[in-house]
Amino acid sequence: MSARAHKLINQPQNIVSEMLDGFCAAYGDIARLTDEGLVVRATPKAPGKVALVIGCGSGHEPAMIGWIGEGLFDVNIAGEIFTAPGPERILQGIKAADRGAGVLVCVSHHAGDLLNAELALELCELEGIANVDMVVLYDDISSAPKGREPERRGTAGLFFVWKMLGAFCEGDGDLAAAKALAEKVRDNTRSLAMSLSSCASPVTGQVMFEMPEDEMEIGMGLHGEMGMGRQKALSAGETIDLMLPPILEDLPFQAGDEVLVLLNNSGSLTLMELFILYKRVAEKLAEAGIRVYRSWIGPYATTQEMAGFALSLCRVDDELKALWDARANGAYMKQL
Amino acid sequence: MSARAHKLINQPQNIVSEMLDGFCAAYGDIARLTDEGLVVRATPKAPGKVALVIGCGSGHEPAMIGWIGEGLFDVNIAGEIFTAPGPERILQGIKAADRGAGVLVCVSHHAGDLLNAELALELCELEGIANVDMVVLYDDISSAPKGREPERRGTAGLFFVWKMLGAFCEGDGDLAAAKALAEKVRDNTRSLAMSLSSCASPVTGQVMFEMPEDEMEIGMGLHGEMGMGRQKALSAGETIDLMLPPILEDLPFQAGDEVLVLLNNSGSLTLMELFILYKRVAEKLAEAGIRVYRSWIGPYATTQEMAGFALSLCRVDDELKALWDARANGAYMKQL
Amino acid sequence: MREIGSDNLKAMLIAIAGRIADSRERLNRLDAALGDGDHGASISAAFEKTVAELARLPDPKPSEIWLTTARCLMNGMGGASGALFGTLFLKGVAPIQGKERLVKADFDELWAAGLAGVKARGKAEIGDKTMVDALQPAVLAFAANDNIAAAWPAAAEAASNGAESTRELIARQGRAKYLGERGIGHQDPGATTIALMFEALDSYWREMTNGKT
Amino acid sequence: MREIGSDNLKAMLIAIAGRIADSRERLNRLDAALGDGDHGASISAAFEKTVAELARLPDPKPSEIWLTTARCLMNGMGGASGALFGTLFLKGVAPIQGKERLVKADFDELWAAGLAGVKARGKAEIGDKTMVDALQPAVLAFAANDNIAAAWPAAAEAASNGAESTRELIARQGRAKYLGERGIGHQDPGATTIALMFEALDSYWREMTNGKT
Ligand SMILES: Nc1ncnc2c1ncn2[C@@H]1O[C@H](COP(=O)(O)OP(=O)(O)O)[C@@H](O)[C@H]1O
Ligand SMILES: Nc1ncnc2c1ncn2[C@@H]1O[C@H](COP(=O)(O)OP(=O)(O)O)[C@@H](O)[C@H]1O
Ligand SMILES: [Mg+2]
Ligand SMILES: [Mg+2]
Ligand SMILES: [Mg+2]
Ligand SMILES: [Mg+2]
Repeated sequence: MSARAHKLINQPQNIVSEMLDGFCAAYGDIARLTDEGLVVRATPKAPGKVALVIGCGSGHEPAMIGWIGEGLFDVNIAGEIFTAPGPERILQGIKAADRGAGVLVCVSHHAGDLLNAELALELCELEGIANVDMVVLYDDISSAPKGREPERRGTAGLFFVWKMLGAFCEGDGDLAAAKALAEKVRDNTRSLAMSLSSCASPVTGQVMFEMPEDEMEIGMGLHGEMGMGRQKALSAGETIDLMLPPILEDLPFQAGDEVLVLLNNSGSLTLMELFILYKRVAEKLAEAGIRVYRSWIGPYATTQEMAGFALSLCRVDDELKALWDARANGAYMKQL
Repeated sequence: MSARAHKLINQPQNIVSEMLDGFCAAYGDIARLTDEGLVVRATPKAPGKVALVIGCGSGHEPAMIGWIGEGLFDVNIAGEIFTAPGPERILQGIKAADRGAGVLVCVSHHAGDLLNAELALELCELEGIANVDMVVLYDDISSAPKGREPERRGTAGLFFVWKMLGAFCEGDGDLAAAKALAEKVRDNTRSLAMSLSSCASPVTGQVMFEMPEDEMEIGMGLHGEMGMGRQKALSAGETIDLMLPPILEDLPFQAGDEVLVLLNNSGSLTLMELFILYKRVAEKLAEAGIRVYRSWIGPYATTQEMAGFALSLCRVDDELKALWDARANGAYMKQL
Repeated sequence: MREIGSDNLKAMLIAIAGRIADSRERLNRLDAALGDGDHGASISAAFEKTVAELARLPDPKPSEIWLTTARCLMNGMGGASGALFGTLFLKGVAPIQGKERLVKADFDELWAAGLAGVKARGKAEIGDKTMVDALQPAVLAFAANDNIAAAWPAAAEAASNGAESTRELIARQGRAKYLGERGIGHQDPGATTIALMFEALDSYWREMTNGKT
Repeated sequence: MREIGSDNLKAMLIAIAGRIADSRERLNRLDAALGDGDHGASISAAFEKTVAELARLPDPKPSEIWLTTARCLMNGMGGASGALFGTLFLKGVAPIQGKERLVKADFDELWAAGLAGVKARGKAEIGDKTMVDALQPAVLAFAANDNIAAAWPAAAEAASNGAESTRELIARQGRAKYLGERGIGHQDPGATTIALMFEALDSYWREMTNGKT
């Protein structure tokens, strides 16, 4: 059980604002906090390029503040803990991001994120702000069966969309092309998560759900959403052997495919464990004739101190590989 | 209590080798595993430059495998969990690193690291390998009083040495100059750690020490070494107000100084907490008239899933600032 | 009283805000059982904000009062519930646009539009263990009574029964759906808030008309 | 028996390895109380490796046997204890360099050099709750007996008493020092290993000489 009631915070009601202050103070060369509480690039991208905006609940750091920067997002609107920001704040974000070539609002598919983005787009219409669109993104195979992909949740695998869409929007593509690219990456991405522990809410100090010490759950969401059910905790190899096949079957990923791999740390897994898990992933992919182009292992979208991980694969072609390798300079996502 | 007995591993006796396999499989463009089990750069540095070697116990990932790469280390010799590698393996590392301009063996001051490095240098002498030297590094103000600095332990603050020494050794300085630079950074660096929880040994599954849920300990070492004593767990602001003054007094850091700041995550602290802690650090440094040049916040040297952090400051001049900003490309330390 | 002006409308929202504030901890506890434990804190803060914003409007039209409430809920709460409670008011703005005073028929329309908006946005139906379980019966009961004085208590009772009915349901929307059967036995916080809102409106109406007679 | 050849020396190390292997779990438990719980696992693995390496040497000199042991301990164990147990043997190599057979005086020198090496490298003195608390009395007791047959049991007894004495000490070296007073009541694993080594040597010597007479 890794849930930890005592968090190093001050007043619970100030968590998000203090966190944004601290983040922007530490990484002032990359990100800046506006008077409206938006996290924007320290140096805005050149005019005439499509801007990328994302609103999302806090508590998943470094997502998404760590993804503001060159080759990544333009503006992040941080909501309260696990709570999407309201539509007017998203509208502020859209206005702050606009570089004259349209704004794409990215939505990691969860009810709050979607509903507020929809409302924000309605506000744009009311205010006559044109050339704004949104793209709804999802990757978690445990949250709805194959054939009903648009009902799935957005989880760690959107990592691939953020990176490649960010690189794309440093180029000259227009808004429609950016949206199409995001959908292309999304439609080639599949993820599945697991967890060994719960975590505590930093606001209330309460454990989010109970989790026996010798069990694990496959398919848990980014906020502790129930997955496919509990079972006895397994070894690293057994866990991958359980999780990888359904991911491969879902797309399906096939012999000859080239993929990017992400092992996302939900919080308190050790890197040692993630490397050991990765070894098995690499072996199994090699057996299946699937080539790994590049991999990333670390905490990119966390759920507080939850001990778990998500495994995400993204099938790539030459276009996506080039976007993957393009320069990026967010505080927590760097590509030289 | 964040200690977690069930780790996602396979056989405990294979942890380190599986971890190295997985790491090098994931980051093959940056690091390579030799037949001898050394982690070396995928592309060695140019001949005629001083090479940097470090041996250390495993279990602190991403330290030090994540620091192999351009602008950083040449070779890492990973020992068993929390156990320095033996002298013959260090000797292998020295031989593998050598690019004809000498090799500097870096020692983070702990008994095992020091004794084995000493033995390795004795082996070098026996084999007639010249132009090898070692530098002993320490930063933890809690492990010995002012005036007895060489008795102090090496902890997360050596981050600053690794980065700047790595950059220095991409240049044309010789071995003596590299050692002097390492000592310069060391002598301008001070750290203090704290922890809210214990962690479990991945080998035995046993909790390393007991820690009541509502207490914290200031001055805990990288392996859970006892610090200055337990006390009631405090808020973020109170914790910084307790930890920063002794760090500032120790060097001392003074008004007008320019510093780098590291907040190192011991394992399962959330980034949210670290940003909130950082906000207070930044405010207090501003009050003291100390200018922050750059900051880094994240898990760089961990102690499994321990919930704690280290605060490290390094006073910099123009030489060090330039080295800090120099390009680096380790899997877990990137500077564009 | 047949017609309701802006002052009454404002007072109605103040009554709601007061009732919700008094129930803050209860709503948090309900949400702790089914969700993330913040419902009481976030909705009471949003209504407090609403009251403060309304106090700042010099001479608001009914539609402005409803719009201000919508904005304070949407933007103050955030999340799905902010969007949904906001929508409940936002969709009521159009039917009363331009009006100085509201009659029973205006309320019928305003609630109907709000309910339709919430259902369209949240995709929840009766039985899904959400605010809709309290809101839909309340709106129907309100509309079923031609007499506005009878409509408020009928709505309040229907909302309260609806909220209580959620106790035995398995959630199909909102965070509680991830609890599955483990959510049985707990009353939905959003539905409870709807019940509290209609109870507050009923009390307000009763006091006001008592005062008037 | 006055002179000891390579076969005896090898057999002595095999005896040590066997005794340590049998005590693996006990040493782990002692180290779990004072350190990281790996002492039994790591030293038994290193002695197992030593035995395997010695088996591979076709016709080793005594100094080669001692050097092989040193290397297997240093490199197989790692950590401070690997360096220290390795040093105990490494420093014994020089005094017996070139010799085919060892006499009592050679052992005196070899142990004295080992002890001095361990103390110089580890900076531990008697009373610091380390292997030195068993090693130093053992080496002194061994040297104090001119008769080699009496020297082994004397050394074994001294080592054993020394190891037991660590129980009441507060550690000033090694991981146990971070436990401070909490370490009182636990016997030091490294000292225990030294005691086991000398007990194994004593037993071996007794069996061998019994067999001979
Ligand atoms: N799709 C939906 N349709 C209708 N009501 C919903 C929906 N999702 C959530 N709710 C309501 O929102 C309430 C939770 O509100 P709150 O705790 O403020 O939001 P959150 O779950 O984002 O923390 C639930 O009790 C439920 O009544
Ligand atoms: N500086 C030292 N001098 C002498 N012996 C030491 C010293 N440090 C540690 N030891 C010995 O090493 C033993 C611990 O061995 P082991 O558990 O194998 O190493 P580690 O502590 O690295 O896990 C201690 O019981 C002690 O006898
Ligand atoms: Mg919430
Ligand atoms: Mg050890
Ligand atoms: Mg809630
Ligand atoms: Mg040990």
